[in-house]
Amino acid sequence: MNVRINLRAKTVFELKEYRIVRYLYYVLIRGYYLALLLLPYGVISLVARYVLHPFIFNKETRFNKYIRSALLWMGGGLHKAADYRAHLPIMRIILDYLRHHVEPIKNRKKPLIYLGWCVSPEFMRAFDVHYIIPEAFSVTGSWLGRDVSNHMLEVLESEGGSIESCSASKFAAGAYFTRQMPDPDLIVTSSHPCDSGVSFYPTLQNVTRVPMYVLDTPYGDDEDSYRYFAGNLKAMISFIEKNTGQKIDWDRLRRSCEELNKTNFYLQELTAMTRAIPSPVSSQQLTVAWAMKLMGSGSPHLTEMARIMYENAKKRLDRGQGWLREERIRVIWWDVPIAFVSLYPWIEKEFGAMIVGGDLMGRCNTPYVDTSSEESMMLSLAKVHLNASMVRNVRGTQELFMDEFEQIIAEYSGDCFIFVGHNGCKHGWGYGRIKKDICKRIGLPALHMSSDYSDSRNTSEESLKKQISDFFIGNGLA
Amino acid sequence: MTIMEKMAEIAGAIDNHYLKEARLAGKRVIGYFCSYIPVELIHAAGFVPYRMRAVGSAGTDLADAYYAPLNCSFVRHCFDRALRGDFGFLDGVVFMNGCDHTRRMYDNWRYSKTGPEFLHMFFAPHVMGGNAAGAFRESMANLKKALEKSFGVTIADDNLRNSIRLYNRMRGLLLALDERRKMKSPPVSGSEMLGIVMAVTAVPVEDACALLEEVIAFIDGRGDSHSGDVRIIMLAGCMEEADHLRLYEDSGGVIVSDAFCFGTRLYGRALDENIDPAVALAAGYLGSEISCPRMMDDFPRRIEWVARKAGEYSADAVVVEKLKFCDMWGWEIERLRRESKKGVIPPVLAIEREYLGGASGQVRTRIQAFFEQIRNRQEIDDAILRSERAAYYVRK
Amino acid sequence: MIASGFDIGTRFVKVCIVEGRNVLGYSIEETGKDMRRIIKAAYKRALERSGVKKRAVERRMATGYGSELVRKADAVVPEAPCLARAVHALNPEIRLAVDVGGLFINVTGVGARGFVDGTLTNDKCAAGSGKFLEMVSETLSVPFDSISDMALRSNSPYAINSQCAVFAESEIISQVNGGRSGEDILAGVLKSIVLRAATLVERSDASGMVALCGGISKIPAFRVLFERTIKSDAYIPPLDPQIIAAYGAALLAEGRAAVRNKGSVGAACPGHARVMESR
Amino acid sequence: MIAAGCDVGSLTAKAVIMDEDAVIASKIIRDLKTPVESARAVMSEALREAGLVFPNINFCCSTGYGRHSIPFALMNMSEISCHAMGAFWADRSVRTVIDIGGQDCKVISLDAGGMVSDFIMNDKCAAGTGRSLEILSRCIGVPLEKLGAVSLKSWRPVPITNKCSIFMELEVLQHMYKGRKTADIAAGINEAVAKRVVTLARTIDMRDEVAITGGVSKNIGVVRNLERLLDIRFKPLPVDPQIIGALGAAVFAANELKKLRNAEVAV
Repeated sequence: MNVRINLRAKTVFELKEYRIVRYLYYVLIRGYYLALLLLPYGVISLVARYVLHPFIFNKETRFNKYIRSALLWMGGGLHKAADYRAHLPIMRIILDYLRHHVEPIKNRKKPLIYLGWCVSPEFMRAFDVHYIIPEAFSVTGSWLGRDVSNHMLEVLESEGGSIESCSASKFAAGAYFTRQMPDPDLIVTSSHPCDSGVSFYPTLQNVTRVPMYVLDTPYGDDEDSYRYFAGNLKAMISFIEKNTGQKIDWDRLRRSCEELNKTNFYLQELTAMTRAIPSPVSSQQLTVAWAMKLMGSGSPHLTEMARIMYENAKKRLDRGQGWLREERIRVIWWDVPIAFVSLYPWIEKEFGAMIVGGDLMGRCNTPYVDTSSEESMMLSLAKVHLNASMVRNVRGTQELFMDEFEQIIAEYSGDCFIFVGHNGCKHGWGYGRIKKDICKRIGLPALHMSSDYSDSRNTSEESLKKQISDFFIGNGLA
Repeated sequence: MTIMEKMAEIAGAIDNHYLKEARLAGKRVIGYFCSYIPVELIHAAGFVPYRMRAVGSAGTDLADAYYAPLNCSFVRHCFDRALRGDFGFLDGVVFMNGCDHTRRMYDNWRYSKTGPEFLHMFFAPHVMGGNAAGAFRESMANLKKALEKSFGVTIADDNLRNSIRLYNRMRGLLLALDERRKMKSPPVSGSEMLGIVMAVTAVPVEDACALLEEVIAFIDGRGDSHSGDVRIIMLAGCMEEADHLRLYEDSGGVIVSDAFCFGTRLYGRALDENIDPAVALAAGYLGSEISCPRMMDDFPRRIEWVARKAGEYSADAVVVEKLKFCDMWGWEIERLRRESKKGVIPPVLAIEREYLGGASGQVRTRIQAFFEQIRNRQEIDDAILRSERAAYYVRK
Repeated sequence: MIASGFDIGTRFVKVCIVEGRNVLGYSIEETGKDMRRIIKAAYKRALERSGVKKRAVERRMATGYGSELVRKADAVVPEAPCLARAVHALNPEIRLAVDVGGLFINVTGVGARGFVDGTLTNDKCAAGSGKFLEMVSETLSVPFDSISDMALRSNSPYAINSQCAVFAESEIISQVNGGRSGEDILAGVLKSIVLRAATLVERSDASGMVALCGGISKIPAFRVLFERTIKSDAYIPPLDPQIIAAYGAALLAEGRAAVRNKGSVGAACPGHARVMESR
Repeated sequence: MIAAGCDVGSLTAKAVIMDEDAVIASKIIRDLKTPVESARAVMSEALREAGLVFPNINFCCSTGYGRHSIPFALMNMSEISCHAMGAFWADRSVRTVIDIGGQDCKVISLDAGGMVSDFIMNDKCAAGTGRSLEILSRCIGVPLEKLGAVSLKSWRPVPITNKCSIFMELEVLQHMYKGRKTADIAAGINEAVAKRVVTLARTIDMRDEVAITGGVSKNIGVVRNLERLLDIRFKPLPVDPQIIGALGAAVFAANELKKLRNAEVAV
């Protein structure tokens, strides 16, 4: 009889350990120094914008898949020449974030915490620990090419994970099972925004066998709920202190909260400026800002990035200039499919369409953090958490979501509304009727697509593009 | 009509004559949705708590205008019944933030302007430890306040104590019934048990106790009802279809224990009657015998429960039933499989289907193949046992 | 002016030639391997039937899933404006057109002047598509023409549970093996399609009559079931319901002014909106 | 002693007749109206081939969709057990069976006695089955039997990413409209179907030797893709892959006969 052989080890599916992180990190470092070197000449921005842009964004091909990530970090076509300066802090943020992966891989000195999606990392800064946001892999990983994300999802599905969950969780689980991230010492997560996170983190805990703390999210939106959540945050602090032996540095927390306040000011202004017609802010910038906030909330580089973006947009606004030469369609877009990187440039170029409002960065209404005392800081951080994008929309009653939606429609003068129903987002599907009724009442043309966040096996890019162009043309917008 | 048929009849319909009588007597009926809602509170207000169900639903056409096919079919069936006006006899509905689908049901229900005036969202934490008990007590206070305000009643602590006692009695009777499933050929089958639990959650608790006593007397009188060679523990959420369970029983399975919402999750553990009722309720409901997969920090205890039950009820296998598009059970299955591979719990079969989906040939095949696999394992175990014994005899 | 419309769907190629609002001739061909040749053949047949020379056709417009394949088209448009235009031309009272085709169910709101007033498409699910009906009728070896009669004979349509078309098919096979009649099953499949279409209609909240078009609506049983489900009569176009989109494309081509650039989809449409407004 | 196995599937009915440990007849017919009719017909044809009549059968085991309703079968086993046993009987070294049939796809792991120790079956979706291959092959106008051979000519298979077989068809249509070569699309189809199977197969601990059964095993394109993706070599089986199920049923019947005889001897 043959010996028991596990064939898994031999499959071509196998991705090398830590491949994604290492690749991103080292490419990024090179890109960063190159950018530092060439920035004064504005050379790369020109090269990136005019020469390489067509190769990078128009299509997902075998050729540009490999070079895109590298060039993306150099700001390939993402920004105009002036905004290009904002790319240095962006790279710093991502480098700082990726260091949390790379350093524990090399030599672990500090404890490593897995941080749930939507638990903002200020506390981790105050604790001086490494943190990894597993779900952020769906953002970083998808920059490496769509086949990477498909690969991760397939790995997870063949491990027996839940197929219907949000692909961010699925991606994260796939990344864990292919060993793209080092094992943690602790898991801190929350019961928001949705079932995917609620059900996925116990699995992570089950496989890693480390202590887990869950921030329970209240349903209501009143002072009691905030107080309850602040209490949970406090319990989280003592949990981390107990399990890592590290003490919280309140001063550092205060500093990063102040930094957060500054960032929020710029970001709020930035998102508010998209109300102008034509909009001086690009939808890509907003998405990038959202992703950066996910990774580097409370970092001075984030403020720097937001400030540069804000100042440039302000200049454009004062001149009455838009981001696009001719802005023809203003789109309000809910649930952007993040892995389809080439979708934004495509609609901008093809239709002159600007995304002006959305749930991720559309209306940045993050509350101000009151840093006057520890108590007030906790309470306002609880508010920040419960009002983060994605969390405020789905954790409570529909009014929280729909009122904001109506407000966005009223304030941002959109011409149409696009909603991507993510397979994993059961909330979005559950709201279906209410949302459609609002659009109907206001008379806004609406497109409801069935797609997935980062899963092109569900709906391909071509099909998304076809639906969008049919919608624009069919409604006489383009 | 035997008592079992009577129970099956009550379980198979939305309304029953016990409820009708209670309504005629002027009692209000309040529907509730989830296992974490403290029904004692509703009962103490003088109302009849009614566990919401979709049994016998005609379809989801009406609900599909609100929901998408990607939403849980149980929720859609339930909501469809509501839109059809089948729940017209309710004076109020208490919802819970159990999962994404049910959370949206509260919204859609309000939005569609169907059904009773009193619609309340009960917040139950997703964790057991930490501040959860306090939050649970707070939301109980909210529910109490809302009930008192809407219906002009007062809920006194004594009433609450009384309700806890009554419900404990019902739980005790159900537990006594459950105890009988440990026997080699259990006198009560899984599908019957489901029918019983569904019936007692649809009638006033006083009637439920009387019915249960009758059931126990009947069951003790009849001896074996069903035998099979594969003893299984079933885990599922909203399992309402006795027909579906019969599929397992017809293939030779005996459902010896379950973790359904209409099952152990309801009666698993009695509440403490001697302490402050609010504390007892919070402790009892949050720390229930077997929690729902929505409780994030409770998986170790759940797995321990399954392992313990497998020992106590000498189960050969675990079957997990999952409705499509349920994230909670989707990941729970993944974890259970992992534990099963490690040998912590017996082999796991996961079945995924739609609510009221019936049994397609596929499901049947899967069940049969799984049972064949288990039987084969039993044979091997027997053989090993025999050979070991043989060796033992030789040594002797 | 003579114009032609091409509708390249997932299952059939439809060509329609119009003069003014009158249909001169049309043709329907099944899709296959060499699409260009099939389109050419369909065009040729339509021309033959209408008795028009190729040169006489002044404008061509293409729509449908494979619309890009029509090389000679002056412009390419989505289905929705075509449907709206066609239905409006046939009966200006209609405010909603339901197109039940091979894979998709499109519901198009029709504005008072023939504009598109919102569109809805079925959620991704193949078990309620025409394709599925085709698969089932093949499994049961029932010719497409007799589906209707068989379905109407059923008293208790079988409710299909599976969402996946192929699984639904295996469910059906086990039902056939279990002795359920083909009538019940076909009626069940039709019912599942009808329900999907009806849900879309319900969502669109349109008032007044609903126009029914697309290949599936050729089946009388489908119409009957559909009318029963939406509890009102449906408007059945006097043309072959399958060619409505092609007819609409031809009308759009006919009504268009001098726009003659093919290719860029974006450029095609403001023109068409303007043209329709001026009518 | 004559043992018989009867497999009434969704499209075809198969029968195998065994005398002790040797196959003496096997037959495949297309399904008739009801499973009972098909079973009777296929069994009587197989009996004719063996030169026997119905009363000669000492024990018969049924399997397949129609297994519950066969009047002359004394027991029924699920397809999964039967496929496992059939493949194991054909080659004793087989420990994993990948069975890709018309409607479903299963990966079965066996123990040393040919019994199922673990299995997985597609339940979410039917992509990765014979039926999806059939739909897609019709879409590009290549007969199902030739799909494998055609695909071998391709150097650059087109990527087909969608998970659902019906929506895969849309993707295939798109490639056709773009004028991609038929061979490339065929190769893409085979690869896509194989990928779905691989995703399923990885859930099970696979052990050598691996055998592939079911109708799709005749498609060389899918088989090669599976071998490449799983990095294995399939063990060729000496019997027609389509009758494996019926063969397994016959083996079960024969085993049952042996048990009965032993019991008689003991008495």
